[in-house]
Amino acid sequence: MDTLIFFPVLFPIAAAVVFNLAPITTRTSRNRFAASVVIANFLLVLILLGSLSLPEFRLIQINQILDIYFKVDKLGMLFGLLVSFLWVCTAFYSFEYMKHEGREKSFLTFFMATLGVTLGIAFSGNLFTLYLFYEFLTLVTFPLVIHNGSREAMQVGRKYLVYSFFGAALVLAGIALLYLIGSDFSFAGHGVLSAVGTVNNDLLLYIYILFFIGFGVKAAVVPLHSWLPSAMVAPTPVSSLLHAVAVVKSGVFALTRVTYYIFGAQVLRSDNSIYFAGVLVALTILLGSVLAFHQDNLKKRLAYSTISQLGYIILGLILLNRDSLTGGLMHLVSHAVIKITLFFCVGAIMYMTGKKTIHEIKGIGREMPVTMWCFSIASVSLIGIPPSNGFVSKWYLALGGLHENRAIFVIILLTSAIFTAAYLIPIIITAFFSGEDDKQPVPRKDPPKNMLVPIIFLTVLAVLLGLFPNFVLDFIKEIAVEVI
Amino acid sequence: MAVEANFPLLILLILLISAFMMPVIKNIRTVKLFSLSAMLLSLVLSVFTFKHVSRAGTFVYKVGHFAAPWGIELKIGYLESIMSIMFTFIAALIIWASFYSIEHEVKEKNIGLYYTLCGLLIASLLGIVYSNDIFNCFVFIEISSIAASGIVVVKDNKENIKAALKYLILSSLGSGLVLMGIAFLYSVTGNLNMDYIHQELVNVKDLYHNTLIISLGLFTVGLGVKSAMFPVHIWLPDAHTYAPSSSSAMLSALVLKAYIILFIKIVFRLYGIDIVNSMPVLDIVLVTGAAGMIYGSIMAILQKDLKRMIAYSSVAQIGYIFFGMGLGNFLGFVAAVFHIISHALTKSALFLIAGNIIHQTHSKEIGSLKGIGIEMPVTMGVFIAGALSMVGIPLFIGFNSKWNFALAIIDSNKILFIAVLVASSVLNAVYYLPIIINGFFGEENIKDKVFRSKEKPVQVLLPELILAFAIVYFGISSKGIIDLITKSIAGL
Amino acid sequence: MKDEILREIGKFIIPFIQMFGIYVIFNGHLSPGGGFSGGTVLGVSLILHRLTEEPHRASTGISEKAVIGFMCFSLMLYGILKGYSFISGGGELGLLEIPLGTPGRILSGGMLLPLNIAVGVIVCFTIYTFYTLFDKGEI
Amino acid sequence: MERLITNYYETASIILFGIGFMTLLIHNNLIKKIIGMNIMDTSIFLFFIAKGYISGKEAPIIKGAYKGVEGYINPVPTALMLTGIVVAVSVTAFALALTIKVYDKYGTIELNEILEKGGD
Amino acid sequence: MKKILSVTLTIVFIGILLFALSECPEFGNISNPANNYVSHRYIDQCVKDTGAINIITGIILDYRAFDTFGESIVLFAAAISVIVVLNKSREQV
Repeated sequence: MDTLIFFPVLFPIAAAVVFNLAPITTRTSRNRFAASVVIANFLLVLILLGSLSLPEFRLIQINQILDIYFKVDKLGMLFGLLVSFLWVCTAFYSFEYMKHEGREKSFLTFFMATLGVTLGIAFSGNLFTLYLFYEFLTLVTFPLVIHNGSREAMQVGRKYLVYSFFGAALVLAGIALLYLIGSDFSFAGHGVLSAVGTVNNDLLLYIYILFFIGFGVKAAVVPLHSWLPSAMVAPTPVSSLLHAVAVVKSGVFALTRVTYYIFGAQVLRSDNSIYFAGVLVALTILLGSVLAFHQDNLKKRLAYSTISQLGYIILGLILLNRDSLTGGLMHLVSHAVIKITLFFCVGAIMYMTGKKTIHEIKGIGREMPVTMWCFSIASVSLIGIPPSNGFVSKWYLALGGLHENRAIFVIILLTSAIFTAAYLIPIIITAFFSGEDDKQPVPRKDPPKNMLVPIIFLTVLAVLLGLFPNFVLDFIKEIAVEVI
Repeated sequence: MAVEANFPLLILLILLISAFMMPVIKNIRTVKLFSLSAMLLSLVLSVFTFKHVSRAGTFVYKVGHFAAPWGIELKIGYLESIMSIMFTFIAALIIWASFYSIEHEVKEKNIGLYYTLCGLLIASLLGIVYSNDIFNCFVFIEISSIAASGIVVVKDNKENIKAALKYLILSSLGSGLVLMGIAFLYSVTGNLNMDYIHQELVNVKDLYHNTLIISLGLFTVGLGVKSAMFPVHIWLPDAHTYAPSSSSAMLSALVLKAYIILFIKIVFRLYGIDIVNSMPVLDIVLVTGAAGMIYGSIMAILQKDLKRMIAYSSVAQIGYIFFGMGLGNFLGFVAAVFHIISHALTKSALFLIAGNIIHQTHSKEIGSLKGIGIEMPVTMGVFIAGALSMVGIPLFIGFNSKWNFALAIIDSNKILFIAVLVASSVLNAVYYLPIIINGFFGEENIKDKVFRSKEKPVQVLLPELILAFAIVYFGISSKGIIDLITKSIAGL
Repeated sequence: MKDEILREIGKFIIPFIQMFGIYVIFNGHLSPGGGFSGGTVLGVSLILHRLTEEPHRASTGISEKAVIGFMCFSLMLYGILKGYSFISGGGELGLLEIPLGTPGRILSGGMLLPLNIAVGVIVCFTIYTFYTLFDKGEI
Repeated sequence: MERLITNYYETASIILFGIGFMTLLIHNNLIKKIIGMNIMDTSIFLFFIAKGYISGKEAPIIKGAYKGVEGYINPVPTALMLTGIVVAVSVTAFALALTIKVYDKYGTIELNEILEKGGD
Repeated sequence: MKKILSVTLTIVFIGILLFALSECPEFGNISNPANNYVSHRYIDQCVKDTGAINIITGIILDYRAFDTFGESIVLFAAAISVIVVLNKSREQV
């Protein structure tokens, strides 16, 4: 039973290898293959959830330090479920979308491999395994980033690699330093170090900063965020997946692991590393929104908004109380759903009309009403107007901030919410109410159902999450109770 | 005395006598098989020696009828036996790989002499590793420096001549310094056998303190020149760039390492780590090593020529090794020895691959390697293994050695040097990964490139594949070898 | 060298030089000298021979094959003899030893004499090789 | 310091070493560099042999009656240096051969000219 | 510039060596550490051990024969390398 935990990680990678070697020629058969793989993987994860006996599995123990060890707890399950579910939607979306990007075979190969690696991050049971898959994530997502192989893409890819390896190297240094203190760093509820007892706080401070920056690279924390917007050269499914779900959320997830499962709340309270982190996070939130405000390219604007939203999540993490953590994780889920919807809509626009920038899409709402409606709903819930799911998470974040009586964070949240409105609403307005008056009936250009269905589905899901958040919320609250 | 005790000397004799026979053999094919079989035989004997050592512990073998301090003796412990296995293994692989590549680089009539020089070189390196007599080590050092220059110059382009001359003059300067150090040591101890010198030193170390410091400094600089320690590495890039690729692999993977092993033996066996730690020498080694790590990587980034880039990366890696030794603590030396092994595996694979690529594409330029991954996938697969190991990705051997270095740094409370480690590994990523990227990705890179069009047949690539396998294997299961190295350093 | 006198004198003294070299080699273990010095003397005699004989005969005596062959063979002999005594001494295998003989006699000192001879041959041909290669670039 | 006077032999050889070292450094001419290399080696040999000298004792060849342990100088450095000399000779020979080849290829043995003509 | 640099380097180097030398045992003194049991045994036992009355030959050919072996290998290596470098008859192939 315990070995079952390894399958969701191994299966997609193996499938990817088989897929790349197997002589599958026709597009439909390729798509069928990929679809079956991701769905099967989703089911595997569901089975794991069903048998939530917290299975563990030690794959290989090289020595006391380098052992690869998998373990499913509630947090990992949440992340794994989210990832594998959104992967399915993206799969169907990309089948249609990738038609005009070409080279679908390599795309699908690395698409599946990335799923496996991300699940590896989700299920990794100790720090080293986490680090291992964190490195691998860089390697497998790199071909997706530079998929269209243009010169610009190559430069962006190099940037992405250097940033990621820099982060990974910092993480490695952090791990090495950790072994000054302890020897076994399997994730444990209230933090391993809190069990170890008191060690000198400066060292802990340095180590935490190392981890924060190291994982923060993937979580696009200012000042190491700039790879994310430029990585928008990737095809839309990739950018939506990587930059709304897999990569950035992996960074956040790893940060959660380190913060609560390695250090633990009270250890971090004892040293003041949180303040350093807090400054960076505040910068991230504000800067992200402000920069997003200036972008004309739709995807870039969404990317910067991602940066600021990630800031919310990390803020929730580092406030170190249950409400804030609940808010952060809730926002992790809702932002994933919302942002992927937004990206899909933008992608649909690009796919149908080839328009990339805001001033081009005047009146497109009349051409692609369904898409734009979904876009509007998603943006509304990202802004956080009740009763959207964005509202729920931000509410909890605000609660957490007040609970810490750091009102400054609440203010930051509000300002950034205003900014969010300021950079999302104009898109909707341009889409619906501007442009030439429509006497003549415009041709309906809503994308084919392969793309449309995931969009609508996700939008509905976002709304549902807003109306009945409790199902997810209780689960997350359990996690929060578990760790603090 | 067990029969296995004779094997180290037997290995030397086998290699040397086979080397003496080669020049009179006419048929080149025979020469090749002959040298390979000699190397394999010595590999087997080394394995037996290792077994014997692990069973009976460190043993001393007197060469001739007279025991030390009058005669010369070999002292074989874990370190020596592991190193001899590594040397013979990698040398056998390199020679095997050179079967297919040497004709393109060396004139036919010189090939026999080339393998002679290879045999002499490996034998002398093993002699340096085995011998417990410092002057005997000096003699072997001289053999190895002549033979090494010989295998550089065997391909006579004007650059080769220049590089070999530079190498020869610098290394004879280095061995001169070593001889000077030996003279000082002899004048204060009256012995040449390392153990006996150590016994004497313990008595006189206060009387002749400065002399000891300066003689250790002479050893450090002399051996540093030969093993391309950072400020005196200037001969290395030329020699490694222009030599035939198999020679470059041998130089970078083995020759540099033997001198470092000798340095370790000098530090531990001849002076004793306590005496050494009471001197400022290791701190200087630490600083130069760190500087070398950074400098080598930066220079490697600036290079256009593939082999030159790999050569500068060797400077950086040698910097790692000296850095580890300079930490001065036990773990540091363990990490250094482990890195000796990992770098030997990785760098020999890289140089052989570079040779294949250069021969197939007729171009040394890194810029012209676009789409190479499509054209020669297997070759580039090995290259990827080597590069990722150099960058220090987990599951490759390079990661383990970086990890050990990190532990050693922590153990010696010189935490700030972790920054150097991080920086240099990021720099490694900067100059290795673009080759792979351009090799495999990028639209204008891989268009009209035919899949496997330039691939060599797989039996040609077999040695490289074995090396790649070793890189991954030791990357996954390095526990046993780390324990062995720990034992070996403890046993010195 | 086109000089007849030199040639004749060379013919005359070269045997003596060689005899002296051989003497030095053979008494290496009794008096100053030994393989290296004696070998050098022999090599010098060969060089002198080449110098004086050069213009008259197309190839002066020793071919490259012969030189390399001599060197390799005597080194092999040296290595095998030495290796035998190393192994028999170090391994304590109880192989038979060469009797040392009475000190001061030519046939004494165990293996010293054959070793000196082998070293002498090596040195002689090495010196000759160096000279010829530096001079003409071929043996 | 007075030890430097009493050890005049070693002192002289070390100064000789310096001379050779400087010759190696400052000269562009390869032959001169090699000469400097040789001077260095020779100085080291002198230095080493001086270690074995004992004032008033004779060379370690037992002619006639054996004079006992105190009767002869220390033979070890001499023996070692015999080896060292041969080594130096071989290195010199190889270096000279390379120099000849350099002259063939570059037409000069001045290092700076070689470097500016240099292949790479 | 280069000259000045090398001169200073050399002087520093000589200085260091002389500094070390100023500590070394006295020249030609019979009680130096160099003249210890090792050399005494050589002088004492050479004839009995090796049968050579020339102690130095005894040392290089019997006590430390391994060095001499290496030495002849150095010669051989040098000869081979010189042949590789210079032999014109190997040029045309």
